[in-house]
Amino acid sequence: MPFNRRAFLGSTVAATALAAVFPRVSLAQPTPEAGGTLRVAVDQAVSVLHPLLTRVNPEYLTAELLYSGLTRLGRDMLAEPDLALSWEGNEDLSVWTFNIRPDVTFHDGTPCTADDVVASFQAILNPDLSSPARNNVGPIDKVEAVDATTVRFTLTSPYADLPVALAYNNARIIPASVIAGDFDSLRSTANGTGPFRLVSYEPDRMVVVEKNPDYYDPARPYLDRVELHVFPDFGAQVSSLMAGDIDMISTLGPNDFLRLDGQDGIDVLRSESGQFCNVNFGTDIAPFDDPRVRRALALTVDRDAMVDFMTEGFGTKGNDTPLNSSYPFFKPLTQREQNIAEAKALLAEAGLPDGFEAELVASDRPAIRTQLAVALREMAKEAGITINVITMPHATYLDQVWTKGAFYVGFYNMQPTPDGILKLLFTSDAAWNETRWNNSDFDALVNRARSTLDTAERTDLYTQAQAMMNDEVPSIIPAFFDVLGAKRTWMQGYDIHPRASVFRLDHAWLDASAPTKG
Amino acid sequence: MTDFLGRLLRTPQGFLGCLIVGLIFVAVLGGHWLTPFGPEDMQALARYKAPSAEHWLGTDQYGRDILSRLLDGARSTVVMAVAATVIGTLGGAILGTGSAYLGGRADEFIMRTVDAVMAIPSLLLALLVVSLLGSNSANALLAIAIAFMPSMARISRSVALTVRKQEYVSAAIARGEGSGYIVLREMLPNVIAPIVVEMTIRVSFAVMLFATLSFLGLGAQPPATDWGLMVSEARQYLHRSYWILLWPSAAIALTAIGFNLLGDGLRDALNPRT
Amino acid sequence: MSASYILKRVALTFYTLFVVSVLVFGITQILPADAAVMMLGENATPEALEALRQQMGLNDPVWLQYLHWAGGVIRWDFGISMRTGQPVGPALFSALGTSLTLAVLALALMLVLAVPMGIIAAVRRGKLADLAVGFLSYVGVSLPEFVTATLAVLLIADFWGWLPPAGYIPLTQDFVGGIERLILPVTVVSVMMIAHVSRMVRSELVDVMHTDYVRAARLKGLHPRRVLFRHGLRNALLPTITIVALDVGYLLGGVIVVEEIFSIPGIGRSLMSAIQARDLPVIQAGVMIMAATYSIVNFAADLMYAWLDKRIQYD
Amino acid sequence: MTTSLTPVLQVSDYSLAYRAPRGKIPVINNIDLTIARGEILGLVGESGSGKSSMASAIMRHLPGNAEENAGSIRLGTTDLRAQNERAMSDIRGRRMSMVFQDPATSLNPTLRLGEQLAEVLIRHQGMTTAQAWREGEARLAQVGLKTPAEMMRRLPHEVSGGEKQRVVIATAFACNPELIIFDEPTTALDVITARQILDLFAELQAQTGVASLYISHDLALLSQTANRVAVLQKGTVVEQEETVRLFRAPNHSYTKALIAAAPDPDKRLVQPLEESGTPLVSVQDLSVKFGRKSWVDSLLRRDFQPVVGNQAITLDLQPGEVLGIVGESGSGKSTLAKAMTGLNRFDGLIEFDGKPVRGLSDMDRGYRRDVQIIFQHPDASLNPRQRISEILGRPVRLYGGSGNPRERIKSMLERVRLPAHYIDRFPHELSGGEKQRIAIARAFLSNPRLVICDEITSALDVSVQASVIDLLMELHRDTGAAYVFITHDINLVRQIAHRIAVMYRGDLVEISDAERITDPDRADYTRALLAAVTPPAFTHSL
Repeated sequence: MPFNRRAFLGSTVAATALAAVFPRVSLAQPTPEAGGTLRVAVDQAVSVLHPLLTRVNPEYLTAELLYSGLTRLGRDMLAEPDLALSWEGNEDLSVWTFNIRPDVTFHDGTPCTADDVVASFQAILNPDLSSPARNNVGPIDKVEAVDATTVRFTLTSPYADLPVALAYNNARIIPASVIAGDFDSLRSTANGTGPFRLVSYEPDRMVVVEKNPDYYDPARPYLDRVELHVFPDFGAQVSSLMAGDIDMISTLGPNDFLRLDGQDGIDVLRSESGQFCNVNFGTDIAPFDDPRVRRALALTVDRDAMVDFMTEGFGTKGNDTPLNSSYPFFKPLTQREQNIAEAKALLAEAGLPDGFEAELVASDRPAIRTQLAVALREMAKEAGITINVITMPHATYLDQVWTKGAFYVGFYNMQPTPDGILKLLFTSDAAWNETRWNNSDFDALVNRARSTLDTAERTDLYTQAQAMMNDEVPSIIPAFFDVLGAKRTWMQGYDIHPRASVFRLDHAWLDASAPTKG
Repeated sequence: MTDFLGRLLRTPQGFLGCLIVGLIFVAVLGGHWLTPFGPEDMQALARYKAPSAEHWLGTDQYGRDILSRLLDGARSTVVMAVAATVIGTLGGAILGTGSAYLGGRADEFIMRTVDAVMAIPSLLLALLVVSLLGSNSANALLAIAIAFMPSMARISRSVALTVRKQEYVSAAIARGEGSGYIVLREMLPNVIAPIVVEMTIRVSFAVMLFATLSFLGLGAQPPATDWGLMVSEARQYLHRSYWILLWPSAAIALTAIGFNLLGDGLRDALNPRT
Repeated sequence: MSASYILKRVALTFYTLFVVSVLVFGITQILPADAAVMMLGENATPEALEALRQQMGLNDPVWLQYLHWAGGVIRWDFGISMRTGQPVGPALFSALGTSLTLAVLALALMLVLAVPMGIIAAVRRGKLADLAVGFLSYVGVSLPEFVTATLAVLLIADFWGWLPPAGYIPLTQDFVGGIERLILPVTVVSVMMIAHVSRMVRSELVDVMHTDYVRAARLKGLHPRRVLFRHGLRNALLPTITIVALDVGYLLGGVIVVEEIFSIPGIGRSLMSAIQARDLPVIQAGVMIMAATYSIVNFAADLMYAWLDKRIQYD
Repeated sequence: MTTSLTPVLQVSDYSLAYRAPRGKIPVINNIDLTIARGEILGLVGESGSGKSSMASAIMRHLPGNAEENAGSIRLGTTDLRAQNERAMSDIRGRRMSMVFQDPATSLNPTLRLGEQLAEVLIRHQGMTTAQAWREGEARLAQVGLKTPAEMMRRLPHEVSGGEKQRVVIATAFACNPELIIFDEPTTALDVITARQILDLFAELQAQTGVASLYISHDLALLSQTANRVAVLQKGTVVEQEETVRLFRAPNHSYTKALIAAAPDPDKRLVQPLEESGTPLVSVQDLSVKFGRKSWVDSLLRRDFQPVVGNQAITLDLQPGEVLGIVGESGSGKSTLAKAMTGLNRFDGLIEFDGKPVRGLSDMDRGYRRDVQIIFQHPDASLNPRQRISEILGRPVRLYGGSGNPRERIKSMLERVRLPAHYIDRFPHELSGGEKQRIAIARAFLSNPRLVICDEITSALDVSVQASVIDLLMELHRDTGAAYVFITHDINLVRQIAHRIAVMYRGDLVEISDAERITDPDRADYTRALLAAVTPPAFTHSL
């Protein structure tokens, strides 16, 4: 019944379009006032300016300020229009058509057309550039411009989540001329269609952007200027917020959250999220090639304690699957709890009655990785498992352990879709196949789900997949973190996004009490 | 020897120094048995406890007993620092005395090179070495030892040179003694004393350097009870319960003061100045 | 001052830089990180990596790589940062400027406080003032910067709110704001030097006040003030010049920590993030610059010493 | 009232002691001293006799742990002990001043000589800087400095020791004080310079008629300079007399001993040498040069001139001969000794017992055993961290020889007149003289044929020196070893040497028989040297 599907798509578009105009449906919403400079504290250097190569939140934020994508991700995890006004998929969701806003211009004044979109995606898909987006924007086979304002994506396989996938942080639209010409210039300069224009860029100190007067939405942005201040030290950024030296903290730790909570002039921001820290098994390396061993270890975890130790209570229990209620299509399984007896039994079954010894590698950034390792170490002791924690610099970790190791700690932002996270980490063709679990049944479920539109059916498929993971435990996922942030009360129109890497500062504004106003 | 000890204890620095360092070594040796709790036992229900009858110094973010961790950490921290200093000193002393004994162009070359290495701040040198070898206590120890060598070489050389000029050394040479005897029996006993003084004082630098490395995430790693690491871990809980940070900081400072005092005491005892 | 003396010192300075360059290059060569991976990141394809290695000459023999790099440094070209893809030189030198502001202010503060403290302690030897200075200096040399810094921020910035806790504003941009934010870091970084130098000044002065010529000056009936300042202090401060110059090495180390805690975008922080990210070109250049700063300061100090004390210039 | 009635300085019944951790150490006991205007009182005593403490007491510059009795010290009519520090600082340098032993250390190394002289005038005569400098030049001219204006601008290290001491003296006389204390003003200087300084002192003394307290350990010297002499022993004045009378008829035994101890050239302590044909040692144009060409020199195209320690020295030494070597410091005496014992590289040839020695490599064990050296400072030449047993054990172990080592060491200790139980002591438990005996014992344990004595008595007190010399001569008689005796004390060397070699600036001026050293046909320098020497006291006091 093609009609139905049309209707469905139509409605999504409508809904999302609305959402774009009123980002948060809430009563008593004061009308935004224009002007002022917003000072944002970010916890890492903005090392990479190139929008297709950004890797960490501060870089994502910068790119988001300067560039637009085709779609953007709402707090409800649904796609909203950005450069694309509307979109539509064919019968089997293998071909998608996007309608681009007319008369959008880049910061240098040149118009942004379908050609730029095509060029941008070709660049993203070009392996030589090795853009992180390449693995995240979906199974795109080819991109072509139908006319100046229409782009058609042909996929290698049906993919229902394409509109959301295209909102990926690296999927930014840049001028075809730059791609053809001096592509590397994007490392130090910027030319996008975003709400702000680049003023100055000092990777380790600050990034300054100013309002883009030619932004496609005449109302926004409200701010004249945004400054990103780099604070490598958490204490410092919190103190600065309290001192009123900055207006907003993009990423906050639980303890700092507690410290700021209730301070007058400050709003703490919190959102449940699919962000998690996990313990990966190299399922191809003994003893972790035995599911019983993996499950045994999972059973030693006191998840309530974990939520406490790792998140100070700002989190939710994990069930050894990467999905939780902040994802769509989610249905909870029965929660796994600590059960030492069963763990020991399983070990005995697996031929390790006296437990075993293993080295757990944790990168030193962020500190939460080590905290998980240390906590697990203590819990595993009870089942006779001796864990030696090895901490190493992140660079060394990436170079030597990541996706290769037998037993190590991972840390992930929430992905826009269940498909996103599963395809990123756990399917055989996962971009970062950390566990080498390679379970074909699991792959099949995920692939079926991504080509299914019906919510109930999809939910069911993902639930089966979850069950499979929960049973085989390629990775222990003990807890999910809420994403935390804080802002001065004088900053408005901003709320923290579950995805943690989406900010939407074009909606933010400062009221009259802000020191930088006027 | 006894009269030397007497002189040492008569100087206020010497007395205080001996006292503090003595206490520290009690902790180092007996710490393991003195700990009221397991230094790594976590208690989900007893986190961030203020000092109390049960936990004299309170508990940390995992509900671990801080006093136990301090006592347990004394060994790693102090022993590490001392070891690093000793290794660094030995290396430097060999380099310096050797250079002084060789003299001439060899001496010039060695010392110029040592000067050159000294142009890299010792903290930075340590950082480089650690990031080269990977961050853990053992490597931190090595890093600090290496970072200490140039300056120790300088000092021991100047000491050795003054001794070398002494007439009893000339006498030995004129007597036709072998260089082995001259270096070991005539020079070394007179070189050691001042170097020991310098070494003692350096232990305090080592303690702090360790702490700083751990603070920068390049020294000992969790769940180690290294004091510097305890401080750096505690920083993020500072506003929740300051004592997690306070005690290890105090321990570090006290140790440093102790060795500083002891060193000065030794110096005064060895050459009583007007 | 004899030409040969200056010549010797200049040559020494260059030799120092040479040794440092070899050392640093050596270390960075062995660092466990593949430069190409660092640049392209976890998503790079093997082909892309190999191409980049070729382009960066990572497959050349080490000595050749060294020559390329050293040649670049001499031509004031420090290479491209792997992390940011920006040229290393300009970024580091602006960072150096920041750090120097910090360091120079710290030195100034140190001199203003340490020398008088040392003098008072020496003159009132054994009296309360002496003990007080002694005590303070012991505590001073026994507190690592990160502890002092944490306590300072906790009390002065957070608790009393007298000063901004962190951040940096170029003095040229907003002088008052800039100074406000520099007070804490500068104090923290100078504490240990104050302690050290005041002790040095004290002991030097005590020694000098026991020399024959000071005794002679007293027995000439000179006014005590003249004996102290003209005869005693002058000679006591000469060795202090060298000591301070040597402490600069220590200062540069302290700057690393303080910049990290107070979020000051100086060379120390650039180095830290470079070390964490294995950004080899930045590490190399950063260490070179620090070593250069140190040796230049000591060069200046030696010339100054030789100029003030005519005896020692022919050694 | 005229000052001539009241003495310039009057010390009466004055005692001084220092508080030490282990009780009080008395330094000066009930001393009475008076000096009238124009008078020179000599204060003689050995080290530790308290003569310097006396000076400090008079200048009221005593350490914190000093304890004085009720005795009085008056300068003219002023009771110095009643003065507070501020008042004293007005008196010091104006009414009484002091000349110190070593001009090298008593002048501030970093201040121009002119300033150090002028500051006194500014302080006490209220002159302006300009006036003071002009006056200063005049004063420097007065103390016989050729180019005063230039001197004023010089720094201490730029002028000679003698010139420095002249500046110090000029400063002392600057304010025409009533009293000047001379604390061994010539001991640190070379013989000839010392003589010049003494002449200068006599001259100024005569001109100004200042009252002087002249402290010295050298009786002979005082016999010439002082009007009266006070002999100080362990803080007590044992005898105080008109100089002439004191020397003609000393009463106190200690005084007698001191006079006896002073070396007298006419009392030969060594019996004539029986000629043997072949020399034991013959040194053939031996030269020593220091320093090496640095790259800077070659870069600046400067030809590099090394410092010359010895210039082509040639001399012979008969078996059993005692050869004295005299000359100022820096004349190359010790350099020669070091070369002969392999402590300096050298060019040229040393023939020892027929065997040629061209360098260190030729100095085999045999040579080492036969040629021994004894150094000036016993406390520096004995390793503070070794017991006597090890110090003396080395040569035994090294050169072998019959008998149980420990016994040999003990017997050697007895030979150098030290109790055998010293064997287990550390050097710091011995007195200076005893230490030097140990050093001598160490040298003789290897039955050497040549012993080089490098200034071995100059660090010792007169009486100790005498006994050490006796010991040395006795050993010479017993062993028949030849000596090279290096000293600056010409009276002494004339007593004990067969021949005397005079050295000057690294050159060997001449060698002459000890008896013939005074002959008129000696080289000019030799004659200058002898003229400078103070002849021993009593030849003077007929």
